[in-house]
Amino acid sequence: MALQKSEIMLVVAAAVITLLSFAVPDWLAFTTTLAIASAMVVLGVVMLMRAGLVSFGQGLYYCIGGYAVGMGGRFLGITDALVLIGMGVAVTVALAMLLGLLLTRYREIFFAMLTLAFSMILYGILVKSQNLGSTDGFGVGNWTLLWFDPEGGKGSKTVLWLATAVGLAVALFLNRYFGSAIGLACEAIRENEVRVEYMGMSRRQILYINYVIAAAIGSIGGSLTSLAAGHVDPTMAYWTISGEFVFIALLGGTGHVAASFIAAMIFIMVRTYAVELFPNSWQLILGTVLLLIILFLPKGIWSLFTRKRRVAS
Amino acid sequence: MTEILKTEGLSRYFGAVVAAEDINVTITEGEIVGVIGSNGAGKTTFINMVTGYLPPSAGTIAFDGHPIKGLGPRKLMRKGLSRSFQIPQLFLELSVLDNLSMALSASEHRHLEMLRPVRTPERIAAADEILNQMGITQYRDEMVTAMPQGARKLLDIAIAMLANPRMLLLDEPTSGVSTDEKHALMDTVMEVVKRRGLTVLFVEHDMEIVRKYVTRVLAFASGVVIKDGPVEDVLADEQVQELVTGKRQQKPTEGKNDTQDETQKGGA
Amino acid sequence: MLTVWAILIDGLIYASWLFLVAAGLTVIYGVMRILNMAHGSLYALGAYAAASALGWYYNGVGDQLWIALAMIAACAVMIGALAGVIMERGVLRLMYGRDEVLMLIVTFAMLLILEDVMKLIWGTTPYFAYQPYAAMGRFNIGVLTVSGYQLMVVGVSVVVGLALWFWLERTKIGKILRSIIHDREVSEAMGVNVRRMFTITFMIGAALGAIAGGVTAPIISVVPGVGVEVIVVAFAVVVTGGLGSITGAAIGALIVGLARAVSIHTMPELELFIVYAVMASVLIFRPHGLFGQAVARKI
Amino acid sequence: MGHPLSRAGMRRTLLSTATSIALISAGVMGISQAAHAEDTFKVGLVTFLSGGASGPFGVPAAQAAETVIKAINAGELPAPYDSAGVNGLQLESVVIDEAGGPTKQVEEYRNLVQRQNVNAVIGYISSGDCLAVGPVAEEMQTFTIAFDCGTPRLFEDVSNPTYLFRTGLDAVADNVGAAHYLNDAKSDISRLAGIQQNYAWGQDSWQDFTLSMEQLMPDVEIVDNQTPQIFQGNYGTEISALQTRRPDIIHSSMWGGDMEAFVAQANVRGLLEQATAILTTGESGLHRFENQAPNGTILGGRGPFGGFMPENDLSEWFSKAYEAEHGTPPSYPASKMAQALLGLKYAADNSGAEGVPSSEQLAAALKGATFESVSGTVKMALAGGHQAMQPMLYGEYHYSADTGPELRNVRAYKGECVSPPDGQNALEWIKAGFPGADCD
Repeated sequence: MALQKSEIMLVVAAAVITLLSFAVPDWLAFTTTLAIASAMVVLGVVMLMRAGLVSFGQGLYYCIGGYAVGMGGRFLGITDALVLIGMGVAVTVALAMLLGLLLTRYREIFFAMLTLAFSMILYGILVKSQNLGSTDGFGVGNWTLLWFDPEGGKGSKTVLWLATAVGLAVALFLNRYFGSAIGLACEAIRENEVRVEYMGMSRRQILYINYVIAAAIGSIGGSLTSLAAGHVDPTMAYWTISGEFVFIALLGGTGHVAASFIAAMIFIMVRTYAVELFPNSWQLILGTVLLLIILFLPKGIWSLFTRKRRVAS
Repeated sequence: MTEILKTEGLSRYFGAVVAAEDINVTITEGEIVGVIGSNGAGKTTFINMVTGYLPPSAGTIAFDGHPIKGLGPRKLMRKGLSRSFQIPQLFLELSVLDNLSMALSASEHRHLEMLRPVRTPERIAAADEILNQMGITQYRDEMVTAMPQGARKLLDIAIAMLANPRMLLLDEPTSGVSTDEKHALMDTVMEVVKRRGLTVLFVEHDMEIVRKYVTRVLAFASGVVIKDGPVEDVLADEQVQELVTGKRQQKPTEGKNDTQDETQKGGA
Repeated sequence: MLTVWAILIDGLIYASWLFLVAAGLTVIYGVMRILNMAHGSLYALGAYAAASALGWYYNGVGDQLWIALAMIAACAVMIGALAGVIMERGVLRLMYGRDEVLMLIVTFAMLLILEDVMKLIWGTTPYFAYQPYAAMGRFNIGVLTVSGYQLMVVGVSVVVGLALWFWLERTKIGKILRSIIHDREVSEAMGVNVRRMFTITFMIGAALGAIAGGVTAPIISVVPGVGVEVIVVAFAVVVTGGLGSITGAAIGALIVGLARAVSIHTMPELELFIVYAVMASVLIFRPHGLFGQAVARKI
Repeated sequence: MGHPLSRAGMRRTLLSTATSIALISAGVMGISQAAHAEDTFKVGLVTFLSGGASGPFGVPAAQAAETVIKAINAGELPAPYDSAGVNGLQLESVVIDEAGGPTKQVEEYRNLVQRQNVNAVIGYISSGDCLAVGPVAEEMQTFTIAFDCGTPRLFEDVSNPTYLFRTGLDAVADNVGAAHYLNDAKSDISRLAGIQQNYAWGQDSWQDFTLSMEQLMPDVEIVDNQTPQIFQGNYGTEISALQTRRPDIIHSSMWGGDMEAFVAQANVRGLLEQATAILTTGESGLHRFENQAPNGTILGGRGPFGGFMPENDLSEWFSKAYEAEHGTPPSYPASKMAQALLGLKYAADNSGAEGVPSSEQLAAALKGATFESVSGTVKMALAGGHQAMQPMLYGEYHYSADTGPELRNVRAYKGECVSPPDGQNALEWIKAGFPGADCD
């Protein structure tokens, strides 16, 4: 399979981030890492959105991914980042396979509310878990990457490289996925479920697979966040965090995988500067930006790129 | 000549309303059957029951000798029973090519593939072929929203055919199409049907078209099959005559009828 | 036995409050198909307005209970309706026809904006207008005491419920609204001014949210963020009951209220997720909530 | 002392919001021109400016910072802080909202240090934020003072700190102190209940408190503990549940608006006639409890802060200056912020540095130090010299029209009485019966 054009662009972008990581200040490396990590959760939200479903509970898997890293290090003594991420994915997939059985029956607001309910139930359980630090959460221990011990176990550069590599893999996969039969089938379900069944496809099967993959990717995002931030807490499962992911997904739009990464970076930067410049009214700014985007760019910022291309051609 | 579809005592009630009652129909492989009747006579209800969209209240359905009652649309498609819709059921925001590629991937049982692009060269070729046969090649890369109603009808039928069915049920293939285009459309469709050797059952209001294409007619009234037989016999029947002429008089109020009501939101 | 009585009384009191909060949400959804996340902010607006008015009144102007109660109602209705008009005319109107879920995000954005606007107006110091609550005293029911004010909230909730029922079932506007609920396109085709109806509905829904806040203001301390805490619970209630149904909101509120009271009296640890557990279990068996109706796709 | 809703109060709120915005924008403007100016010392202040913790804690702390920083720069503080600036440098501040959760705070912390180039960070009310930021402070080698958060796990997680300090007490001291106070002042109680916000602070507080009670008053029966959600506001059901259990003492670690709402509701419902409440953070409502809390309600202030401040030059100056600027006497979070800033000034003045002191110099100066503050003399005697050891005080709320709100029957417990000896796990120390505690 030859690389498509957008795949080459993704690889180039990843290479550029890796190269720039040697030049940029530490805070920017950290911010970029967080952006990549949340972009992955957002991609999960985007996957569901393409199928016409909005999840207000993707924080559930984000949180599981984060806690898997924290608990794997703390209670099982596992230090390898990839193994920790893998553990999170395993737990997530198991849970998503169970919840997916139920959730694929729901649409629209009911899907949104049920996903929200499940993530809030996890939140409640974690808040009640005093040995996991309750709402305070706990620190993530030092970790290693493939037997080598990056910068004394913390290193923000290493985690950026890791996030870039994992992010690239996920982006390449999803780029293919969105153009594949099942990726298109998801869009078809959003458009017309009756026809999907009358084509001989099972919408529940398609939605189920899509949901489980979206969950797994969300979990990876959570794992990377906790590796970078060095701390996990139940807020990760709180509904406002899930709302943030939906926010970013809308900001980017569902047009292209790259849109989620760009949108996550923009979101984090806008928030950072709004918090800094207007500490008393940053929510106002965020809300206004969101409204303007919905009003003028209903398909997200990615439509800026496609619009330009259309004009050019 | 083998029986392909057989219904016995097929009925459907919506509360106290009788939508279809005691329908006994046997269709043989290779037949082209027309279904006539005024709006609300139970034609669409019949098709919806046969293709698994509406569970029947009573009766049995057999396809190819096997009972199929209780199976959903998806399983029936897989068995070779396909249909089109009065209001085309299409993916409006996808391109025509994507609509067709999707249908092809499903008919190949490959709709769960994740890494291969859905538009393989083989599928593009197959899609081009059917577009060509249907005469709607010019819309290939457009979104469905850009197509006129007649072309959408053809695309809807094309998708139904891509499932490689043995039997095809067409629900009012010419409704919503201008009188001039009706014949051209049906010519195109029946050409493809013949080439593929399909058994066809179609609902039609235009008696000229019925006469032109079918060998046998089922006449519905008030949820019951009042006449079933060769086209000339049925159309000559007094009761049917009344129905046909009566229906002609009714035409201006068509939009308010309950069958219409039941179907008008399909494309939304 | 004492606990059972306490559970029933507490459950009823909490349910009335929940119904007050949820009623506006469900009215707006029923007519406009908008799940208004900013409903919590309207609640907070009502609470702030009532609290500042009461603060002004009790700070030397007077101390008549009935005037205070009238002020709560007036302030809440005014600020709610005003905010409702601004939100509907200023923002929502530009977005009609968009996806239901997108409208959810639009109202989420309004929530963010309103949170900060309220902070700029009222600051962050807690506002506390306990006087009416204190003035209405308490009743002893056996060993239990119930505050008079909370009994009044039960009454207000019943009155609001009946008024809504009357409005929707017995008035001309109500009939028009029901026709919109039934089929928007047909009503539009028949000459109903749907946009005007939307404005009216949103104003009333918003005023209901503000009334809930105003009535609650004397019980709680009004601080930034009160609205955000309320919204998810209100959502859970209306989804449990069936979106868009007033009866559903009432029954949903009762179920959630009682379930919560049972949990607090017997297993306080479960209180945090009891609401979600109730909602999830109802949805598992009734995918559209208790009084919600599935809309079958027509082909 | 008017009602907070009076028009003057409103104007003041608007005014202070405006000034803090002005202050902040001034700070921001400063970035470009003075990013590396050698005559300023830049401190990042992190405190809640939005959400439920902003009113009772975040904003009073930010206002206290405003007052104290102004005075430091003008050299208007009483001795020994009467020199202008810190180590002769003008103090410049960047204020950041603490809302948004630990991950975001880690991000903001990095931004402060690396992008804004602050020389030190003071902040953090939420324990979760402290726990997340603590290790990062060590990693980034930046002098950081946690001014309010109370988790005893802070210096367990950061077990060998160099740059991280806490100039207040942890929550263990609150609850050990509360148990001592009950033992001394309310020896006749027999039934104890609690109500805590449902999160780490509430859970830990209740655990520390009940364990201490088991040691000090083993005969008291624990009849109930309610755990309403944080910011719930309406506690009707919880109050009935408590009433049906008939306690005579109700312990609560609830804070801010939640605490005040609970007190007012419980008072109206008669619960506070039945039982006396002991509120570990009650001091923040001292000036707001009029007609809401019955006389005799026991309040704590998380140490010698707010209304528990001892009389000395610094506390007198601070109370006056704060009230003059912000219209109400300082509550404990304000005092704690003032104390953190004084700690910073002490460290800078004694760093022996030429120009801007480095984080290492500041840390070396503050480690194990003894400095004067609004709460009296602070000894950095815990966590290897990184955490303050201070006395814990409780007293009864009394209001009369003549005197206004005041604290009576105040009892102070020495730091050595309420905090475990350095290096010892708090829970084990309590369970073992407070070995080594000096409570005379």
